[in-house]
Parts: sequence; structure tokens; C-alpha cells
Amino acid sequence: MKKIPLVELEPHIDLDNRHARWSNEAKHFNVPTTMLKVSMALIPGIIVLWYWYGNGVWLQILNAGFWACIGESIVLKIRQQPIIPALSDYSALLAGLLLGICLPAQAPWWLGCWGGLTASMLGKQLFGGLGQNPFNPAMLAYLILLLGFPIEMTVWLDPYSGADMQTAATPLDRLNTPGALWPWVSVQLAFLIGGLWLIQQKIIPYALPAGVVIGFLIITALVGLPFTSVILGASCFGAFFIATDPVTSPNTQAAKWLFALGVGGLTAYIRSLEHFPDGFAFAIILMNSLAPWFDQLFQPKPSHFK
Amino acid sequence: MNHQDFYIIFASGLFVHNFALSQFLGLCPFLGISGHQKSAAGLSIATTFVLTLASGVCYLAFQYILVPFELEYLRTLVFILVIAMVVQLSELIIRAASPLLHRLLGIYLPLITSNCAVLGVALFGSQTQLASLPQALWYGFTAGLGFALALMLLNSIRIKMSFAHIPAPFKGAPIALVAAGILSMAFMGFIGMDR
Amino acid sequence: MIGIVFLLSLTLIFGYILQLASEKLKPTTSTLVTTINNTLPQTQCGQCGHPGCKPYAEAIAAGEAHNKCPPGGVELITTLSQLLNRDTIAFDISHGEIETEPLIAFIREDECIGCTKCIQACPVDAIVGAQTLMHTVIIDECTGCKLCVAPCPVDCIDLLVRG
Amino acid sequence: MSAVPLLKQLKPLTGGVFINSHKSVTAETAYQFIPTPPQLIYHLHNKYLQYLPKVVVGEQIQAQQVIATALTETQAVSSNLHAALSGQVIEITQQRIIIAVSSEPDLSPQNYAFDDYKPALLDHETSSHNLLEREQAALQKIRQAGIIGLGGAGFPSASKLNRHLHTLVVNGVECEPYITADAALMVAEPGNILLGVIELLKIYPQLNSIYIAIEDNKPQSIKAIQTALAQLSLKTQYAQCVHKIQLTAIKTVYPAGGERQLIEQLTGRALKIRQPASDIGIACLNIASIAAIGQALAFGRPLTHRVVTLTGNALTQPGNYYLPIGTSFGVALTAAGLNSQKLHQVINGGGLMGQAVDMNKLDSIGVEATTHCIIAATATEFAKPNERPCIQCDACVPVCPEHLLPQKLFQTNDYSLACIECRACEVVCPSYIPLVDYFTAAKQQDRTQFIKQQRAEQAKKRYDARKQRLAQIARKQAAVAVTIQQSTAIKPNQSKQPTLRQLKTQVNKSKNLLRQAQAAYLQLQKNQASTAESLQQAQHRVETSQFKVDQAEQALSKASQAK
Repeated sequence: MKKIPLVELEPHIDLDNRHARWSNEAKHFNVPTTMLKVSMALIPGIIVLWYWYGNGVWLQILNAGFWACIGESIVLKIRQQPIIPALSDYSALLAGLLLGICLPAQAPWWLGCWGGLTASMLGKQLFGGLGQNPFNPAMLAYLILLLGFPIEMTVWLDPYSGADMQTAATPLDRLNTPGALWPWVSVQLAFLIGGLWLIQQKIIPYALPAGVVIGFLIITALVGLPFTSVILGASCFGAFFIATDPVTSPNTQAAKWLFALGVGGLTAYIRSLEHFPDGFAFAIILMNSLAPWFDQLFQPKPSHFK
Repeated sequence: MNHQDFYIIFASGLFVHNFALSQFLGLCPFLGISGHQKSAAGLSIATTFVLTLASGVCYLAFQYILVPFELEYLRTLVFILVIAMVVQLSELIIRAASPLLHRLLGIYLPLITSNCAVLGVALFGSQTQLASLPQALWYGFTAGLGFALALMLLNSIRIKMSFAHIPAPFKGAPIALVAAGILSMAFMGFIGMDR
Repeated sequence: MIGIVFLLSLTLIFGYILQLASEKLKPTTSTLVTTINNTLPQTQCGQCGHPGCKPYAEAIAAGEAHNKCPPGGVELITTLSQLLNRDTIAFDISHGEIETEPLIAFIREDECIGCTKCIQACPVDAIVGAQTLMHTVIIDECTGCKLCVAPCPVDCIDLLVRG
Repeated sequence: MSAVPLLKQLKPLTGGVFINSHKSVTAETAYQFIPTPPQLIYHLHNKYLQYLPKVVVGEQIQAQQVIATALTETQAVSSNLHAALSGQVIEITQQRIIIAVSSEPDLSPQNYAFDDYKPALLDHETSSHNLLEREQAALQKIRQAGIIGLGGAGFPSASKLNRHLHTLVVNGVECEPYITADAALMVAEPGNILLGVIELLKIYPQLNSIYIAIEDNKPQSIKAIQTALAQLSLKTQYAQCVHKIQLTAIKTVYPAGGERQLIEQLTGRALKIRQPASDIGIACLNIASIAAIGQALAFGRPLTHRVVTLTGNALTQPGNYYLPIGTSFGVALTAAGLNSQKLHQVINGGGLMGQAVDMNKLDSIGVEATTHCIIAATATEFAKPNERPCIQCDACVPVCPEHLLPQKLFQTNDYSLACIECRACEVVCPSYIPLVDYFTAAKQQDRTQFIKQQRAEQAKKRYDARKQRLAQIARKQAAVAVTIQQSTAIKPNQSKQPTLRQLKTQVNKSKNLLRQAQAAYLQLQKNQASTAESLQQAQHRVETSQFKVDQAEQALSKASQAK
């Protein structure tokens, strides 16, 4: 029998003279601090990127973050919901940050603006706001931009000569020129450090990044990609910051492993097709759509009044 | 009939030219039934059965009767007839096998006759030079599998969306369309798979 | 010419195949009526226009509207429309308003003359009593179907909300 | 004195959360007393029992007198309510009894030292028969003393005990923040607790292992129990019982003190959902209940007082107080130095599972046997941050002791009967969602649905039975109608054309009968010894047969005329 959701059925539970609430020192961990900690973990990666690609990186990140918050407040205004508490949990800002990192440093400003707006409006608010969006907002916006504006998205300056690189890879993409290996190795290591700190802080589960990396390695071995592609692609950034988004990843432990292995495997497979610079965005969106089904498979059945 | 053709048909049927998500055929049952999980599974089985059988029979009718007698212009009429028969047959089988599923599917079962994916498979089958009957059957089967995969993906998203407080104008079919659009964007990643 | 002949033969063959199939694959008796009957509240009150819950279940299975059951109320309409894959329609007010809390019949004992009319009317035998002797309602058994109120000559039965 | 070994728990607790226990202020301090309260308020309804008053308004009652009893369906006493102090009953309503106190309390508890304790019944020569009898008597005494779960649940302790017990768990684990009542009891009266254990051993000699579980952050309680056990083991006649007792230290994790969780940690056996522990032969009793059982069985003293923790920042002298049951919250808190300006909220119970109490009803709510802690909280102590949507962060999944998925239950607005409502998931929820309130609301919603469905099934059964009965009656009446119709149908054709031969045979038969009756009569007349009645009877028989002959002839003549 389909249960009528409680929220619509009866007025919200009267919080005032209900039972005592726990004392709040146990609260070292709430939504705003989580988002802030994830943003802090991004900083090492951003600094390394900034070192290689100049301060265009900062511009992109701030631009995308700003527009993401604008998009969020527009939708909240339309839905007559309070804007300040929703913005103060920094989730929209974080989505903008993640998107900003994936944009090439020299990309025009409206690319970041368009990406930020789609991330917050289409990616998050349209599906119901914080915690209810099936797809990762940053990756959705990146996918829309990649398919909509392929040229602007794949123009990266050569880290050494500053010359125009037609098919250069963003951190999410793959660099054809073999010579430019070292910049990406340093970028991945920086994101790796940030990611491990997050795991130590218990903000993200270990199962997801581990699964992504393992899935990635297995399929690259199977498909026969050169080992260097492991370093070039989005592996560390995607594994630690995108795949571990709590809202869009599954809840049960087994489902997390399956989800992560799927993401890693699909990324490697799509990358082997060599049609798109990198397959991480596609893999994430596909596996996000499978996450609720995985949860249903591994969820213990609660016992009811028979 | 080497091993390569079968892989190409499989890759294109399931991922690259997926009927629901790349070629946008058969969208009305795709959106209508993806809300309920059991009936979605039932419909995908029924559609796969219908697609395989229809593709095979249409191939036979086309290659061995219409072509020798130059009656290609009758192609669409014959295909519709074949599909109608196969759908009616599958409805009888489902009604006998499990009345519950029959009632759950309701209108969507006879709707398969008018499902453009089924007619699409028959027509594409006759255009592309399918070498043999097993290939035609395989083509129909993979098309059915592709439809089932897309249905399962959208159904899984709708599980999560059924709890969300989606803005009122987007509740129901519109948000399902948005999700299907995003899914088809993700399916574009598989381009080049059938090279 | 050949086309016409071919189409005719095709239709004949398919018609024969379908005829053969429909004979062999007879559908089993529908268990739908029992499932609907189990969801109905079984008060046998007859406010839906049918003498009991089972006849109303058969009528629903046959296609009648499923929004005529006041004791069932809105939840019954949602569960039935889910079960039968129909869209949820509003409650049909012509059959009485929706009963939000369960009711119980209560006999005012000083006015009861022991005519046993209400005993015959009660569909679930929830009233205890005999000719010219005192009648009382068994609280656990009474479903609140209001059928006993009408036949009582001295009108000594009133409906209270279940405590 | 050899130190009694302190054992480790068998299994660590699955799930559970480490939280600040807020017990530093009142931890392990011996309990204090308060001046006698002017009034005692006894509530007649609690979770498991409904008491019926036994006294009348205006009646003078003595201390420890029974003022209300709760009866089971079979009218047996399931628990009594005793007056803590003597006084006069001034008000009795549906919910409570109020007594104006007139006497000083004289029951200052002492720690029992087992000096003059008569161990006669400890040896096992008593046959099983009177062992059974003694057990029933003891359980009856426990019920009459009104001992219910003092750990907060209030489940009647007697119904947890049965003959198949093989393990007894003495639950001294107070995992909920703020509560230190049991710790105070352990520090002050370890002897009474052991007295309770030994009394239970007397009626259940087959108990082979007794666990006393105490949290490892309460060193003084552990030391107190250890010394009491050491003294007890010196007395030879108890040595055999003492070695059965295993004192175990449990890691301080919330909710380690739950009955199901504690049994799993000590014995490794997991209970099924909603399965009472007595099903698998284990009884888990709170420390205070065990002490009360000891007092009831050894000295026949009913449950009239209990230790309650009064804490919270709004109290100037927080601590553990030995209160007579029935003292009102207002009196108790003022005795502990309530600063009413700072008071923002009063909570009956611990920091997590406590219930907020209506502020202006403080003087009309009395301490029950189940109240073990009252918190007078200031505004900042229990902040109520605003609730945010769930971000699926799964922090609540590893914390749930019953392996449930709280965020999935919350998302699908579902509930599970396995949920023990310990609120551990709420502690760690970053979005401050009152998860357990949603679960209990959904549970209540489904419960009413379930009851409605059960009532529908019951109505269906009775309706079908009635229809069957009416059908049967109708069939029977139809059958009777048919037979009547048949028989009436036969009678008319018989009178129309009865065969003459039948009538003639009837006349001859009646004549033969007449002849026989006359012969019998004559014979009786000849035989002198025949009594008068037999003569009369014979004559009577002659007359009846004569009458029958005339009737038959009449019918014959009528028939022959009609012919």
C-alpha cells in the first residue's frame, strides 16, 4: 500500500513542546561545516592548477560559484522559500566550485555563468533542492557545457609554452601530447592529498574513491589503454570529490562499492572510445541514475505490523 | 555471419542507437510506465518478446515475399499487420500467464502495436541489409534490451524523484522528461562504440 | 494483384493463429474480486448502493466507480486506484460524507422495548438480546454501519465515536 | 580479601555513538534526602498498567498501605501502588490520587550487611514441588510489592521471571546522558543489590550465570560492588553463589544499556524483533528493581521510595535524591535549589529519551516508579536548531544498533518495528532531523491502519457466519415447509377415497384389542389377590379399546356412505 508522505498528510511535527533534544556539543558535524571542509580539501588541487595555468583558474572558480548561488536564489525566490538558510549551507557554492575547477582557465566568462546557473537551477533545485537531486549538479552542468560548447571547453593553454592547445585536456580530460605528463601528475597528487584528508575527517566514505580507482584500473587493463591515461584523466579529482557526493551516491555499503566500480569502469571504457576527451562526466550521470536501484537491491526490509 | 556483425548490432541496439534514448522512439510507454517498477519490468519483457518476433517475421516477409515480387511499397502495411498479430499473441500469453501483470500493464500492452519503436525496428531492419534471419532476430532482441535498459534507468531515477518535493508544474511527466533528456545526454558518451 | 492475394492470405493465417492461441490460453478465474473485497472495510453498511461489501467488490471489478464507500474514505480510493491502475477520483458525496472516526451504535437501555428488529438488521450480529428482553451492543464487534438505527421503532439507538 | 575479577564483555556493541555524558556534576555521589513533601501525587496510568483506586476520599492511610491495584484480565493482582508516607487522601480522579502527608518518613534505608541473614533455604535439598510453590509465593510477593521496571520502561518485573531462566542480567549500564540514579544506588547500597540477587537465586537455583553489567566510566560503583562481593564470598555458605556472579565492565557507548543490546554484548545471543528476553531463558532487570525485589522478598517492604537524579544547569544543588514516590516535580526541584529565572524547560527522563514536561503543571505531576531523572534545563542546554533536508550522508547508518537504514526509513516515510527509538541517529544527523518522531508518527499511522484492517476481517468473518446461519435456517424452514406440504397433501386424498379394506382391518384390530382387554379384566376379577388399582387399570383399558372400536366403526360407516 503506497504510504502517503507524512509531510503532505499532517502539519509539520510540532517541535516546541516535543521531547528534549540532544545537547549540541556532540554536533561536530553538520551540513555547512561538511561543505566548508570539502571546499578546504579542494584548495591544494586549486593551488597546483593555479600554478600551471595562471590565475584564470581562480576566475573560473569564483565565477561559477557566484552564478551558482545566483541561480539558487532565483529559484528559491520563485518558490517563495527563505533564501538565506538555503544559501548558508554552501551546497550551491560547492557545486559551483567543483564545476569551476573543470572549466579551462581561458574559457570565456559566460561559460562559467551558464554552467553555474544550470548546476544550481537544473541540477539541484528543479529536482527538489538539497538532498533530492538524482544527478550530481556539477557534473550535469559540465556535461551540458561539454556537449553544448565543445570548442570553448577543450581549449587549454599549453602549460609550458602558453600556445593554444586545440585538444588539450582539462583535469577531467586527457592530454594527447605525451610531453605534458608532469603537470597532471602534480594535479592528481594535490587532489589525492585533499581527498585523503576528507576520508580522515570522516566526511566521505572510503568505499567510493577506492571503488572508482579499482574499477578504473581493471577496465584500463582489460581494454588495453596505455597506463599513462590513468594519471591524465580525472581519476583522483573525480574519485574523491565528485563520486563521493553523499546526495547522489547510494546509501548501503554494498551499493556504494557497486556504484564506484561502475563509475571507474565506465570512465575507462568511454575514454577508450576516444570520441570524447574524458568519460568521467558520462559515467557519473549514468551511475547516478542507477544508484536508487542499487539501494533498493541491498536495502534490508523493515518489519511492519503484519 | 561473423562474430563482428553481432557485436556491432548489439552495441548499436543497446547503447549507441538506443531506441528510447538516442532515437527517441517509443517514448509514450517509456514515460508512462516507468513510474511503477513491476509493470515496467513486465512491459519491457513484453516489448522485447514482441520486437524479436516481429523483427524476425517482418524480415522473412520482406526478403522472401515482398522483394521477389517487387512489392516493397506494401512494406509498411505488412509490417503493421505482423506487429498487430504478435502483440495480440503476447497479450493472450500474458493474460493466461499472470492476470496481475496483465491488469497492471493495462492499456500499455495493446499500445505496443502503436509503439513507434516496434515499427521502427521492422522498417530499419528492412533498410539495413540484414544478412540472415538470426541477425534480424538478434537486431530485434537487442533493440528490446535497449528499451528495457532505458526503462530501468528512468524507473530507478523515478524511485528517488517520488520522494522529492519537485516544484508543482514539474511534478509527474515533465520531470520524467527532463530526467530522460539528461539520460540521453549521458548515452551520447557511447558514440563510437560500434566502430 | 499478387499483393492483394498475399495480404489476404496473410490475414487468414494470422486470424487462424490467434484463434488457436485464444482457445489454448484460457485465462484463470479472476482473483481480483477477492483482493478488492479484502481492501474494503467490510462494514456491510450498504451506503454504496450495494447490499454488502462483496457485491460492491464485484461491481468495482466489473468497472463501477470505486469512490462510493464512506467508511473507506480517501485512503480506500487511493489504494483501490493504485490496485486497479485507475486515476484517483474524488469521493462521491451522494453516498454520504466520509467517516473520519469510527462510530459505534449505543442503545439507550431505558427506552428499548426488546423488539429484536435491530438484531435482524445488524449484518455482523453485534447486538445481543431476545424478544422482550434487554438489547445491548457488543462494542468490539460493532462496525458503525448505522443499519440498526432505521428499523428501531422507539429510535433508542444513537451513534457515538469509538473511545 | 581476594579482589573479585572484573570481566570484559563478550561482544562489542554493533552501532552506537559516543556522546558527552553530562554526568560529571552528579556522578557517583551518594544520594541525599529532601524535607518531607506536603503532598504525594500518584498517577494511575502508565505504559503497561492501569491502577484502580482502593481507598476513598478523606480516608486516613498508613505508610506502605496499598492505595491502588492493577489487575490482569483474570482479576489476579498484577501490581500494587503503595503510599510512601501516612496521611489523608484528599482527591481521587480518573488519573491520579493525591494524599496530604501528615507523618515524618522513618524509612531511612541502610545497606544490608548479611550478618544475621538466615541462609537455610540456600541448600538445594528442598524437592522440586515446594520449590515451585515457593517460586509462586515469591512472585506473588513481588507483584504485591508493586515492583515494576525502575529503569524507565515500567514493565512488571514478576512477568520477566519464569522457571526456564538460566541467565540473569543485572543492568547497571546507564548509557543515557544526565542519568546517574543507578550509580548512586550502587555506591550507597551494594549490599541490597546482592541481597536481591541472592533472593532470586533462592527461588531459581537453576540460574547458572549472573552478569552484573556496569559502564567502565563508573570506577567507584565497580569498586563498591567488588568489595561487597568480596565480603559476601568470605561467608562460606554464599561462596557457591558468589562464584556464579560475573561482574563485567561494559564500554561506555550509547545505547549500550538497552536490554537487547546488553544481552547481545554479554551472551552474544541476538534477540529476534520484539522477542521478550524470557523466551530464550534470560531475564534482564535494572539494578534498582533487583534491590527493590531483595527488600520485598527478604523483609516484605513494598516499593515506596526510589533514587532520582535532579540535574540541569538551572539547579543550584544538582545531585541524586532518595525521593518518596509521589513527590511532585515542583517540590523535588525546589528542594534541589531551582533557579526559576534560568529555567527554560523541564525534561522527565534522560538527555535523549526524556519527554518535555508542561512547565505550568510542575506541581501536579508526581514522581513515578519509572522516573529516574529530572532535568531542569536552561535555554542554551538543549538548543533546537532548525531542521534541514536530508543530504543522504549516511552518518546514521553505522550508528543504528538495530542495523536499520534511518535515512531510507525517513525518505520513504516508513518505520520499522525493530527500531528501539534510542535516538542515536538523531544525535549524529547533520541536518538536525527529528528522525524518531517521524518513525513513531508513521508507526502510529500504520497501527491504526492495521487495527482497522483487523476489525474489517473480524466483521467479514461474523458477516459470513451470519449469512451462512440465515441460509441454513432458510433451508431448514424450506425443508419443513416441504414436509408439511407433503403431509397435508397426503391427508386430503386419504379422506376422499380411503380404501374400505383399510377401514375394515382397523375395525377388526380394535375389536381384537377390546376382546383381549375384557379377558384380562375377567381374569383379574377371578384372581382374588389382584389389587384394586390393577382392576381399575384393566377396566380403563377395556373402555379405551371400546372407544377405539366405536370410532373405527363410525369412520367405516361414514366412508361406506360417501362411496
